[in-house]
Amino acid sequence: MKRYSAFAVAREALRYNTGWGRAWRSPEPKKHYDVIIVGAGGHGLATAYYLGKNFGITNVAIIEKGWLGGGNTGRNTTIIRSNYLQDPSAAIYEKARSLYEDMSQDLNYNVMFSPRGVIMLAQTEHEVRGYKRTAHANALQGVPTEWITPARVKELVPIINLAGPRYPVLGGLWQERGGTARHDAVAWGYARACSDMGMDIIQKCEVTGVRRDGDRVVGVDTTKGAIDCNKIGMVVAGNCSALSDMAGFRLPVESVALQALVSEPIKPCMDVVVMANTVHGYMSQSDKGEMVIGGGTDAFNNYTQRGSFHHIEETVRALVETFPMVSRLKMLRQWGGIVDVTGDRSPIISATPVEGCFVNCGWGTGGFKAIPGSGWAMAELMAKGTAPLAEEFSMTRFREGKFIDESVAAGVAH
Amino acid sequence: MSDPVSALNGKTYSGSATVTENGLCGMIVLRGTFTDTVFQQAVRDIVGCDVPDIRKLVRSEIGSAAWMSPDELLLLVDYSQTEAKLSALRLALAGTHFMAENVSDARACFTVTGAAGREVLAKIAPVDLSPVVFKSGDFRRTRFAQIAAAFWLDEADTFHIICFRSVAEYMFNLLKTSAHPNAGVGVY
Amino acid sequence: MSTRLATRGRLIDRSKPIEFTFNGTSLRGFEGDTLASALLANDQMLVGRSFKYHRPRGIVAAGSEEPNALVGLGSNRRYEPNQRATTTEIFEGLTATSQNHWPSLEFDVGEINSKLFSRFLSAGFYYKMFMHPKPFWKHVYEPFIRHSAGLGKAPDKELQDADTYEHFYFYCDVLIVGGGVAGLQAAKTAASSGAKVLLIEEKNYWGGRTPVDGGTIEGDDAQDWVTKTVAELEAMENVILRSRCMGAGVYDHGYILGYERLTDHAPDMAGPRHRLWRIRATQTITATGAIERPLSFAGNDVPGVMLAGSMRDYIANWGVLPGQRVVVATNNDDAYRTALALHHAGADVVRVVDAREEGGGKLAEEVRGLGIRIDNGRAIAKVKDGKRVTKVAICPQNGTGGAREEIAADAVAMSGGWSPVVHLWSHCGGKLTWDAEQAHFKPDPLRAPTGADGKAFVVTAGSSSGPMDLKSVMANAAKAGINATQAVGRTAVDAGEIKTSVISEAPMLPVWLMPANADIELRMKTWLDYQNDVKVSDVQLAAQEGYESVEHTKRYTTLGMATDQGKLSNINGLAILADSLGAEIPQVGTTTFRPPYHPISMGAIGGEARGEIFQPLRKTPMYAWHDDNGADWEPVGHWRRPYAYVQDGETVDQAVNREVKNTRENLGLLDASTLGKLIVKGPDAGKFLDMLYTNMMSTLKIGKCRYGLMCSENGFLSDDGVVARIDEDTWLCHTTTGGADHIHAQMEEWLQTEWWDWKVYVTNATEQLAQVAVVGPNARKVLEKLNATAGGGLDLSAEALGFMEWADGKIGGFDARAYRISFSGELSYEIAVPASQGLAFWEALVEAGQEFGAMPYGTECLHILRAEKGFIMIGDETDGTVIPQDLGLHWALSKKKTDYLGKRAHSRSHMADPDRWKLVGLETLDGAVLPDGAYAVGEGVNANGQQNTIGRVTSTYYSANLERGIAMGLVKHGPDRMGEVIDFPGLDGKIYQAKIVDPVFYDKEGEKQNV
Amino acid sequence: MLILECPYCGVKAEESELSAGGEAHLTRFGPGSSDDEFHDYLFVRENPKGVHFERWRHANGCGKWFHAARCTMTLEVFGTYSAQTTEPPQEIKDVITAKRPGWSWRNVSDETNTEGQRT
Ligand SMILES: Cc1cc2nc3c(=O)[nH]c(=O)nc-3n(C[C@H](O)[C@H](O)[C@H](O)COP(=O)(O)OP(=O)(O)OC[C@H]3O[C@@H](n4cnc5c(N)ncnc54)[C@H](O)[C@@H]3O)c2cc1C
Ligand SMILES: NC(=O)c1ccc[n+]([C@@H]2O[C@H](COP(=O)([O-])OP(=O)(O)OC[C@H]3O[C@@H](n4cnc5c(N)ncnc54)[C@H](O)[C@@H]3O)[C@@H](O)[C@H]2O)c1
Ligand SMILES: Cc1cc2nc3c(=O)[nH]c(=O)nc-3n(C[C@H](O)[C@H](O)[C@H](O)COP(=O)(O)O)c2cc1C
Ligand SMILES: [Zn+2]
Repeated sequence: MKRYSAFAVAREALRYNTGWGRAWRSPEPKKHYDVIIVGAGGHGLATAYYLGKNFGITNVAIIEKGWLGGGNTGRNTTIIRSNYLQDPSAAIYEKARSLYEDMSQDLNYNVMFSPRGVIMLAQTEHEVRGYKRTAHANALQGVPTEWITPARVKELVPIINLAGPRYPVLGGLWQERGGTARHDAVAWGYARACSDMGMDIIQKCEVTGVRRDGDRVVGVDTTKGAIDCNKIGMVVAGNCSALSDMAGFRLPVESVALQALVSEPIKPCMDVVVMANTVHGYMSQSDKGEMVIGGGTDAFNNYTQRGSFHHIEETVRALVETFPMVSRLKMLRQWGGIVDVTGDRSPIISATPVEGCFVNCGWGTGGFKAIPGSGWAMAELMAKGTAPLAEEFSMTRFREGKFIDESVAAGVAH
Repeated sequence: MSDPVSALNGKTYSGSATVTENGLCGMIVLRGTFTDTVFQQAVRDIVGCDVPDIRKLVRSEIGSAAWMSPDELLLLVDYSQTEAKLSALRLALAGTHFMAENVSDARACFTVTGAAGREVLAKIAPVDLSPVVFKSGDFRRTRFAQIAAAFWLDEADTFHIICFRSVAEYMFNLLKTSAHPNAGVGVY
Repeated sequence: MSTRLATRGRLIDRSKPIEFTFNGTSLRGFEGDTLASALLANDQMLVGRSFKYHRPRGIVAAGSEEPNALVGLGSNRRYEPNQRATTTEIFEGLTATSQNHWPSLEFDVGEINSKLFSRFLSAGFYYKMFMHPKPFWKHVYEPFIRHSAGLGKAPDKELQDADTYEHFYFYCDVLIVGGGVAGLQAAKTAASSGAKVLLIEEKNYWGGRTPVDGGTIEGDDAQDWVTKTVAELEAMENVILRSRCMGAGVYDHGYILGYERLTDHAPDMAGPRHRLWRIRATQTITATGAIERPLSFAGNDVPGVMLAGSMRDYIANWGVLPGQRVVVATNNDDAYRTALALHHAGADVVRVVDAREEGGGKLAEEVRGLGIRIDNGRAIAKVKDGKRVTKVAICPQNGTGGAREEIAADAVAMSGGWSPVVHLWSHCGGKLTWDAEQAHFKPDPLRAPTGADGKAFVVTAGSSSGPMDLKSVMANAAKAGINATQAVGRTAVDAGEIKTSVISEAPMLPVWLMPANADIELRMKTWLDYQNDVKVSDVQLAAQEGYESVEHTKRYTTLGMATDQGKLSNINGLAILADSLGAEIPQVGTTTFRPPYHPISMGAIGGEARGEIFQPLRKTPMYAWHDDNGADWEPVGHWRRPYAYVQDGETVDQAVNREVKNTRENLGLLDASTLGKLIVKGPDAGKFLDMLYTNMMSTLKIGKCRYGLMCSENGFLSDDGVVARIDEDTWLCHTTTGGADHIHAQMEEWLQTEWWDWKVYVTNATEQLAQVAVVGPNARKVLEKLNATAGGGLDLSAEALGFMEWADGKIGGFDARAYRISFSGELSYEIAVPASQGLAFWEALVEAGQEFGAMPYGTECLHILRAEKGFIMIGDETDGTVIPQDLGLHWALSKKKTDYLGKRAHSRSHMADPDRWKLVGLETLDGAVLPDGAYAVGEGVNANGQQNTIGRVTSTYYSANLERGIAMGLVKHGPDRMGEVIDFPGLDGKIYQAKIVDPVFYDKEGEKQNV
Repeated sequence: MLILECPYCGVKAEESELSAGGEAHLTRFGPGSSDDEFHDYLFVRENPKGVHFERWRHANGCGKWFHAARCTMTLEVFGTYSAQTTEPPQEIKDVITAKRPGWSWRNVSDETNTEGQRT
């Protein structure tokens, strides 16, 4: 595979780019793989990548019903942060964040990780206390975050209206090393690297059944025929209930629509990511210039990738209040994704009642930031049977009552 | 005891329609079994009308009754008589399973009058307000922008709106904004 | 040279000249002009710079599909970036500035991207570079990329929008989107059934393209037919027409957004700027017309190259002739109409370049008859680069671009055929089918979007259905009207055949690249997406690199992602992609159409909700008094409560400390009206409350109160409050402020969905009553004084009203209910009066209390007083993960009851775990206040390398009464470790050492409240 | 933006007047139930692609809870019905069978006439 570099780009430019090969191959499936990953979203691809990179397991197929990266990975607001309250969350998100820092170099694909900083605004006393608590927790978790004053907020976000007037900004939790990344590039970069290791990415191929021998998994049925394997990793986000049904177990997950929208592009006006949870709005500006805005989730099961307009209304209303200049911008496009939400709104990275079958799901509204960390942990779990980062995210926690609840510190999950 | 005051003390605004906070109105929440004849008689005795049909408000000389839900009515009476009527009601229904509570002070009442009334409401309530659909005597619970509200239309084409007392000012400002003199829609 | 004609211009009023400025230069137009037509009338061909290469760009289209002519409009509080010149009506004083260039539109340094680097900036180049050295991305590359991208400049950061916005809910049987002849016909047909019809049109005029294209309908000239039909519709009671109102999006269950622009054309007009119509229509007819496709040839983005249909729009609608020497390039007959229009308006049509070997039909003959030269089977090889068209090179279509003939020209009219506007059809799942004859995607009526009843709710009409000739357009529209009407259960009058003029047209020829085998040099200059600078070579590269899915190509090249959403580029782009993949176009498919059809203002989406009606603000009856008396407000849900009452010269902290001391020493008054008050009544009420509360409520005696806890089914503590038994079958439950609505809803939920056979009614009486906590050693005195002075017989003595009892009666003339309960550990009464008298009662207390040192106190003082007593607070000691056992509240968990919400959950292994953190008091060794939210550190690190923790602070305050910091926290094995000292690292770098103590800090024996 | 007709007050309410309440026909498990039963009661949901039964409340309206049968793939509403029932009524099942032959949900399907066995 050709290495990407400024030099290569220049050389190719001179010969009209005729020398660029495919970023990933498009092979026909083989009869058997050691591991099949179902779902070529960020988490599936990252799992495959670290199976290869960390454990030398490369006889792997990644099976995708649509186009790789076309699920939630291709439709999220790209916020990356690790200032979570609970230890298990902070551990895996911080692992992910630190992997993001080197991802472009590691994959030789510029994923444009932009550590521009994330502010979570505190606009009620309750939030102030919640975020101070998080800051204390983060300090002990090795996640550098900072409680900042309103004046500092204004410095970082000149377009904000500190005075409210309804919910004056009382401060904020600032993670300087948080930021955004180019979401599609994350999927493409992993895909290219996986393909390069000899893994097969099989697109437009839907898994329609999970084949078992007793309690053990032996393969999958797909729209391109049956494929054998020793282990399966189900990494299909909003479709995880359908997949677990095929394997014969149930998951504590519901699939709901989450929406986002972008404004028309404008010149740079906001250099950090801002999350305003009291009024339900978050926003960042992409490198192209659009304001990227996250909306709310519907409360009913839905597989249409569309959501209800009143969530868009609620979000925009909040942002107009928080950033008055937004009022005279225009919405360019809105869309939805189907997110998989668990009982405690934290993910599942877990072995399942079916031997050889592993599941990674439940990232809900906030799993983009976790992609490398989750792939890392999932690969370790699949290769070795246990992984410290995944330990607490087992699906058995619901039975024990051992939840990982992040909402407690006034936080949301994005 | 001092004079009771309503949330906005009769505040009013005139734009494309006239919005008025109506002062205090006697209101009794009555829950019970509509089909029970004792219940029906009690309603008749207190407000002088029959149990209203679904989504209707019925009126008499002495009061009105509005359909709130399959087991809940809102009885409207003269404010000063609320406690007396409540006692009478409780007496009449004693022995049955019911609930009657005075909620007069928990609410604020508004009227919207003028030809633009339908449009003023249609800007904030997800309800079909066209004259062929929403008629006098119709009673509807819904939301007005971000709060819960109930409203009905009387014979004089006046809209009556009820919301919680704590959000009276929000309601007033909402209606006022909606009734901006230069914001007529021109469809009704 | 683009000029204003002396005649023509059906939409302008030459008697009404208008002055406006473009980049500071004053220009003139007429009423009825769009900014685009007025600019062209002033020969302003160059209007902007492209996104990536900063190429000079001119106006290509005449409607909302325009990709280039975006300007910054207005100033200060009315400035708006990225406004389309083609959809902006001019008005006196309009100021427009072009975008995305530095230092000026004419001389843009960024153009270097195009001149020198364009070949390096091919699709996806940034994924392949800028990776080294690593810090450069954040500090060098990214800032550079961001600054060169982004189009218009942002509105001022400090200025509030000068305009207002609103919503409007509207319901109809049939909604018709698009007021061209098709929309009008569909509306007329639907209206004939008596159905309620709404017809919306985004432009400020009716009739769409037909009056420009010409033809007759029912014997009338198109324009006359339009005028007549509009008048007819306007006269009908069941029809409403709105122009300047765009169908913005189609959503589930027949929900459609209409975006009405009320004052954009006259910003000084009073009233809202935009109105967002939230339409619920049983059937929606989209009669949105068709959009012309550009042709893909090198230099097709040079200012002066325009869509053929748009060029004749400028001539006919606004009397503007965009060029004097014009080349017309086409693959279909329609462009000959432009040649005719140009010729008749006095322009020199220097050549018609028709890619079809066979050439055109009747219209072509007419053109040829005028002496205009037509070249069949030929193509534009290249338009010479520059700020406007100067030369056009022509070559055979079936070639690589060689054998060129160069001709001088100042404009090019191009037509690649027409594509139906299928956006609204597609938003909610309507599917498309490929029409090979016309080379476009059109709606597949068999796969329409379906609504709540599972039936189709969108019908298309006119050219948005596919047919392009007037006759079929009208027939299709009438049929659409009939179908939609049928679907709403009515019968329309079938007007039968609608007579129109007919001009037979020769078949078009799909042409996706000009010339067909253009070499790479040309393809690198052939634009697909003008605004995002995506060229034919970019799409081909994407395919070559394996970004084969149309969605990958879109995202890799950004094709169709600009503010025009690819209205001109999408079909051409995917045809190139299909060709590169050796696939058929329908196999490649389109990308997803998403709302809005065309960008809509955020202001309109937010609607009226700004300023004081941004959100409801809940106020207690005493709100104004608090505000007048120094309240420092704290938002609590939608309520606002006084945090403290700040007196002159005080800080907020000082005010809190004063209140804390005064309440313990004299008398404090708290507005507790926000606390939830739920009345629960019925023969099964006791049984019901026993399920909801962890402790026993059914055994409570009439006249008594009991503190109760509620858990979720999941076992977590969710609310608490004092419950009073009112009579045999009535209880009154106090909830937290935040809990009132939500506990009420929860009660209804259990009653309606689980225990529906239980006889219980609930009413939320929270707002019926104003409630005041009268707290402190002088509490009884002030109430007795009120009784003595203003009359009232309620006996409040310790004997008559004991602790945890309540009584009804008159206090100081007010109808009141007094509860003897205490959340402060002081002698305390909570007194409820009707809300209508809340303020009067409060004022009476303040006045009577003067001699007893009465002062109001706020929420912070409330918190401190309860913390001094070790009382837990929902939301402080609890956070949704805490169970009553953690807080030492075992006493409130009934052992007698076999079931209550949360009971089963508590027996799960993790909840029974002896290692759970438990509530204790914490006292710093030095008296300092522990930092809020601090964690206590344990030994070592966990498996993930994180410092182990053994506890955390849940509430922490400075106690003015004890003159030291006090805190509560949850600590592992805490209650067994009394006296131990543990470490809490602060964010300030200091380690706070705290001793584990009993959580009751003040009046441990509880003597004060029992007097 | 869904519309559901409230079976109590007949209002064709738009989603903003309603609140969604998750899966319908759950059996409450309390003290004495097994860990599995309790876990499934609280957490395990059908989350089907297709026919689904769920709970809604006419929150900005009559305040009543009701049930709805809906398709999660098309958002088609097959019908709404009383909250005071432990299984979908036969009329609703018939409507679904006509539109989605072969459907099933938990142990309810187009063939069976279960007594609303709740899992
Ligand atoms: C609007 C929105 C905003 C968001 N914002 C953020 C944010 O700011 N920050 C953040 O961290 N997270 C955010 N998220 C969440 C984040 O996008 C997801 O958690 C994450 O992308 C999930 O990645 P994934 O790989 O698990 O799933 P996906 O990317 O959805 O991938 C799953 C893949 O599985 C495939 N698949 C499904 N079924 C089958 C089958 N039967 N056979 C084969 N393949 C199958 C799907 O086609 C899909 O490609 C947001 C999500 C949305 C929708
Ligand atoms: N011969 C050809 O090649 C050719 C090609 C195209 C069109 N035509 C002619 O054009 C005419 C087509 O008539 P028609 O009525 O179908 O289309 P039209 O283009 O004339 O009218 C469509 C109308 O819909 C409006 N519109 C589009 N999207 C909208 C939205 N989202 N919201 C509100 N309004 C919106 C447009 O502003 C326009 O006024 C016929 O005369 C036809 O012959 C001919
Ligand atoms: C971070 C981010 C930025 C986006 N920016 C744009 C944009 O500038 N223009 C655009 O048309 N779409 C943009 N989109 C939206 C995509 O076009 C698309 O709607 C989204 O990926 C969902 O896919 P779908 O609409 O094809 O279902 C953006 C999406 C994301 C996640
Ligand atoms: Zn209802």
